[in-house]
Amino acid sequence: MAETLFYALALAAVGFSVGVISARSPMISVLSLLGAFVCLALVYLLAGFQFLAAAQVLVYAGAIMVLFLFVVMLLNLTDLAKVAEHPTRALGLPRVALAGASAGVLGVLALLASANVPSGSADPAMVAQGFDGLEPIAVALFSRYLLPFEAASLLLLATMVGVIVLAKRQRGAAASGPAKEAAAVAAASAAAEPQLEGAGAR
Amino acid sequence: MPTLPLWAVWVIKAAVIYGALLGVAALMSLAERKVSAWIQYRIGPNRVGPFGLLQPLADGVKFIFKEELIPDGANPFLFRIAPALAALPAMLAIAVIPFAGEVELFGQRTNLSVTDLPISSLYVLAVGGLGIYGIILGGWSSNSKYSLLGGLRAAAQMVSYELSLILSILAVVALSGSLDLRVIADAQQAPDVLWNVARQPLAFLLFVVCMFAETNRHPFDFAESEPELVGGFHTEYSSMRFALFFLGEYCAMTVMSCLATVLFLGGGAIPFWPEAPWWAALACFLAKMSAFLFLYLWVRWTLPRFRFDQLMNLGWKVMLPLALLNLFATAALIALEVY
Amino acid sequence: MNVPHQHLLILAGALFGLGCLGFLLRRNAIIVLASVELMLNAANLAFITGSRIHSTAGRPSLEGPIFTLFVILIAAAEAAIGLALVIALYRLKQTAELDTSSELRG
Amino acid sequence: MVIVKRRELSLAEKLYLPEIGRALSLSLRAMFRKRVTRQYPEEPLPTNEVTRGQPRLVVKDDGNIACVSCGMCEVACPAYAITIDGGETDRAIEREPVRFDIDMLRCILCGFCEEACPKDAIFMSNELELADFSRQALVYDIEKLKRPRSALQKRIDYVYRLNDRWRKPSSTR
Amino acid sequence: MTKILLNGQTVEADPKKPLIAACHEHGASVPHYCYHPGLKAVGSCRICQVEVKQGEMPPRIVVACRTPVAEGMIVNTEAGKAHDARRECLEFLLKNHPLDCPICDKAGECDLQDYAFAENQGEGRTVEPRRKLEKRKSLGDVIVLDEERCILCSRCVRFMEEVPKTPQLAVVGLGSRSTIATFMDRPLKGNYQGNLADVCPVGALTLKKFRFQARVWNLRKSLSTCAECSRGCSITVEVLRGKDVKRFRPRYNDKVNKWWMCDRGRFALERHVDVATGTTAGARIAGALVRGQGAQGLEPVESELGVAIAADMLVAHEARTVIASPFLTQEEAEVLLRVARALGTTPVFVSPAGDGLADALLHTGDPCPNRRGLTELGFGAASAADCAARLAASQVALVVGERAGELLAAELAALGASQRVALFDARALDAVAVKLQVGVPTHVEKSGTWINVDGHAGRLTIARAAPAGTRALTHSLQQLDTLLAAAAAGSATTAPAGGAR
Repeated sequence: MAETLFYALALAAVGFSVGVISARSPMISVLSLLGAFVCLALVYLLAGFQFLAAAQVLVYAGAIMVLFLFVVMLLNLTDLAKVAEHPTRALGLPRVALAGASAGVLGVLALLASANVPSGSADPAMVAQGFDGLEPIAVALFSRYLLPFEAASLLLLATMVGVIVLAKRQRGAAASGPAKEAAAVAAASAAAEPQLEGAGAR
Repeated sequence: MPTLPLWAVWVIKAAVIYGALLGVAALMSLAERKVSAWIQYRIGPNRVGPFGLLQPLADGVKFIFKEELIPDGANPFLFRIAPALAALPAMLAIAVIPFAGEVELFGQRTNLSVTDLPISSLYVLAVGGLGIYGIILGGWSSNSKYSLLGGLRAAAQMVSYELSLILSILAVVALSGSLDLRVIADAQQAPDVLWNVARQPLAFLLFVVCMFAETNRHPFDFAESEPELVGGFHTEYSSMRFALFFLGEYCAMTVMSCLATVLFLGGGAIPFWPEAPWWAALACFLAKMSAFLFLYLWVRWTLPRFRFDQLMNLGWKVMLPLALLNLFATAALIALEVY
Repeated sequence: MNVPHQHLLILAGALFGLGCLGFLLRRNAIIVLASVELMLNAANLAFITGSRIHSTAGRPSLEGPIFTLFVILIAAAEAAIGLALVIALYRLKQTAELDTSSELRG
Repeated sequence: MVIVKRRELSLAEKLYLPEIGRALSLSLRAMFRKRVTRQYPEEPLPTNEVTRGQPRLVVKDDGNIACVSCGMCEVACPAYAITIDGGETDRAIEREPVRFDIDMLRCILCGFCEEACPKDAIFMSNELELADFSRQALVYDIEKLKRPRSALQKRIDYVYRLNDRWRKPSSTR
Repeated sequence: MTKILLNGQTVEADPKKPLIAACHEHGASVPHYCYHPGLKAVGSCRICQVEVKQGEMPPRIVVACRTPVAEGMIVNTEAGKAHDARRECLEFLLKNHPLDCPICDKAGECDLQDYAFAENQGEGRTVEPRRKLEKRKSLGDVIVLDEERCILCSRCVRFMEEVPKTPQLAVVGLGSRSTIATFMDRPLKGNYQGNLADVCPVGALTLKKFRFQARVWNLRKSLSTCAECSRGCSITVEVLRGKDVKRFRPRYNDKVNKWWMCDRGRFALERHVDVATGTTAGARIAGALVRGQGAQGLEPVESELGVAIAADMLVAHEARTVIASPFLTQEEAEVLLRVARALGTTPVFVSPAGDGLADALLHTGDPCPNRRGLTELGFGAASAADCAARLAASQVALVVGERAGELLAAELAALGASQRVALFDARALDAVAVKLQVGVPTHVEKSGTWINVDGHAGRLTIARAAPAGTRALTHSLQQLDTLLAAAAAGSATTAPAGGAR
């Protein structure tokens, strides 16, 4: 049952990912990405990572993708005539070749890596219990991983400052209200993430 | 009572809860009109059935028979699916609301909720947050500038207030030490423990404000905002799809009211009656929930709509700092073992 | 769920590869950002798989979930900065095409 | 130019919350006030002699309408709602309308016809309801316009009173 | 001419006319009831009193209609005493005059009403009851008398004596019982009774046919010319609500009819009552009607197409004839003349027999209002028999003008199905030979000119709109002319035109 569901979700995730990179309209692309994320969140859930699944939905679907949609709608990039992107013609050989080579290298790497992975599956008891108990994660986060945690906070602070600077720079010129809001929203939503994890872990 | 297998009990539970949810949503459409009428010295719908109780039915029949229009240039798939996306998350979110404790039903001991999750509060927030996609997509796919603006506003508003909402809940979560709603509710049942509304008044206030913002209700209903945006995201909708948006809105209101009851009013706890039987607790829970639903309507006909920049200012400059402050203060008090 | 680790990794690899392709082939800034997010998620899946591999009964391996959290955090930061840049780019060029921004001064 | 100085808000007002509480209590109290709704079809609107409803033709006690189709109302009507065709009778008053149509869709209930009528034949009734399924049905003919004098008596008395009040004293000549 | 001082202005007055005429001519309004410029003045109503100062005498109040103009007269029509005298007169006239203006048909064009209104004479001071007399006294087929309204101006009596010279009316009775009556209450006779209603200054004499038909202020008046005989009296056509022709009334024309017209012309209204369009015989034609193949009926088409079919018909056949109606205006006749010339024929107009009602005053008995104009243009007059012969001899005939079909109904019906007639008439006609009918406006629906028997021009103006789709006859004939010219040019250069119609 769960296995079948996993394969179905994996297939859906791949399908959505293909949608992400092949959609002509950014709107469809972003929506496909949302679909992929939801599929992945369900995969996490199946794999025994409840907290991560919730965090995935909460952060990605709840905040980041809304932000993406907001920007797409704000810029109204759906005007295909303006985009004028003809994948077959405009990509050019070098680009396709590079992409193919990269994918090939990745494929080889993946094969090499998976050769080292022990075969078999996770302990079903562990899956049922869950891998991401809140308390162990919280303890680890505030003891062993305190430095990365603080570094991440710093990163978010820098992000916030950076986004505000980006948004504020053209204020005197043609900065439109919604655009400014969007940037502010982006900055602040990024800033608020660690609080969620920090407190949720208690 | 005959003994039924566990799965049958679960099916019955789910059916009853979802039926009740839809019933409450339908009644809310009537209550909305009734309360608005009362506040305006009017009577409200009273023609269909006794006291107009069958009005939702009549409305539903009318909606079904209305012509369905899809605007020219709209994205038909997204346009069709958006109302369902708006209604579905709220219905999913109600699954983890603990209406009452363990009860004996058809020979099985079971919790009175569709299901229990150790991270149910996060689940409610995560799934409930998805409801915004219906509004955004409905707004975007209508190919109308009013709808688009409605969708944009909904997106910005949701991102802004989701943070304060989560942070205000986190304070409660920190108090109870669990993300499980049932644990949070049970923690307030003890006779010597105050409800969270007393222990966390600021968090309660913030939660209530965010609750209005999250469900796009007055005074934060910028996504609809009839005077400016005609009908906002649902300007172009008609027939049952239009009704579905409202079903989603009422379901979301119901879920939020349940959440508020669980988080701050101790679920089904009845003061000075700790040994209340489960049906009394359930009734108490429903009463508390109804109070919150009434608050929605009451506020709608009391406060005028904000301006959008005021909304953003309130969200970022007042709500968020207050929520952070409250969280830190709570953490500090817990650390000092005051709680 | 009783799925071999390899299959999870293959899914992660596939998603990463697709994200990589999108990153390299698309020119629309928003789609490029979306591809990056896809790659980050693929990495998350790999972390999770690692956690599954290295957990023993009763003692879960926590590195996976914790790094996943960090990656989500970085993704949020990346999205915020990226979208702010897209908006800045759009203001400047009235387009979200990355090929148009080939100058060093804005 | 007038510069209106805004009042400085007090701290309580700046906090909003007490004011919101006040507003909520206000609307809560409103819920328990007396209802002003009128259940319209069952509970018709109150009318009195001042009510200016649709114009109606007075039927005299002998069963004939008082109208002599002089056309003054037709001329006075600002909405061109009235159409009259005259005809001859054998009675002492030898002229009567063979057709007297008021297009109620055009009628604006202004009462000019009532003022113009030299024969006190048309008065504004207290009837206000106007609903039908076709436009033609709302063009009222003589039969639909006829009302016995008793039905219009209050209005007639009122109009007479009004006229007396505004009439110039004839002794000025 | 005599110089007088009228209201402070020196004006020239005709010494042969009474003073009131000079006053009216120079814009001083003097009310008058018994005085009529076309009748002898008797000075019975006394309402036209004005103040006159002659020589060294103090100013006197005189009746203007009985005072001859004299050199050096100083006339003041608005002097206080004159005004008071008129007011008193008015009050006495109104003493017994019923206040039934809402019922009275004269309301709106009543001299008494106008003056009473101008003088604000709204209420009477008498308390005695008004006299009761007969309200509805028939004076023949045309006129009905309301004795109560009569102010005994005796205009009607004098009219009957002086204009048709058939005195039938008299003032009978004494004092307040005086009324107008005929001898032994015999009905009035003659062709000029309708004028009595016009000359009556109040609503005492009214037309039976117009009684209560319309309020006069609702009638739109257009200048026109009477169509009933070759006298061509100047008239006004009065139309109610843009549709119903309610009245023909004489209009002053010094050269033709003075103030009068005969009853035959006055009551020739029947033709203008039914304006329903259709394809049945007698209905008005909107656009054009084409006779279908075989036994099928008449099929309506656009006016332009009808004229084009007529052109085809006329081009396709050799033996052509053109017959005009005597109601054609000069403008139409000129275009028709061009058409006839293009067709190589000489046009004639139908000249029906007279009605035998000719009299010395106005009616000529000749029912052709434009006989003189058509004759001068070169149209020959053809009797019905002549027309029948012409029609029989032709393969294709063009019959043009209002009432042409009616005047030639028998002749057209007698033609066989092989013959082709294009009829331009206002009303439809069902005859097998008439393959095509094009609608035209009637004389109340068009503008133009008729030349009357004495050579005076009578103007027609549009009193009401023709049925939708009907074009002016001049337009249709112009189009026909153009098409014929084009066909002639075509046949000159290429093959002969072969229209099947």
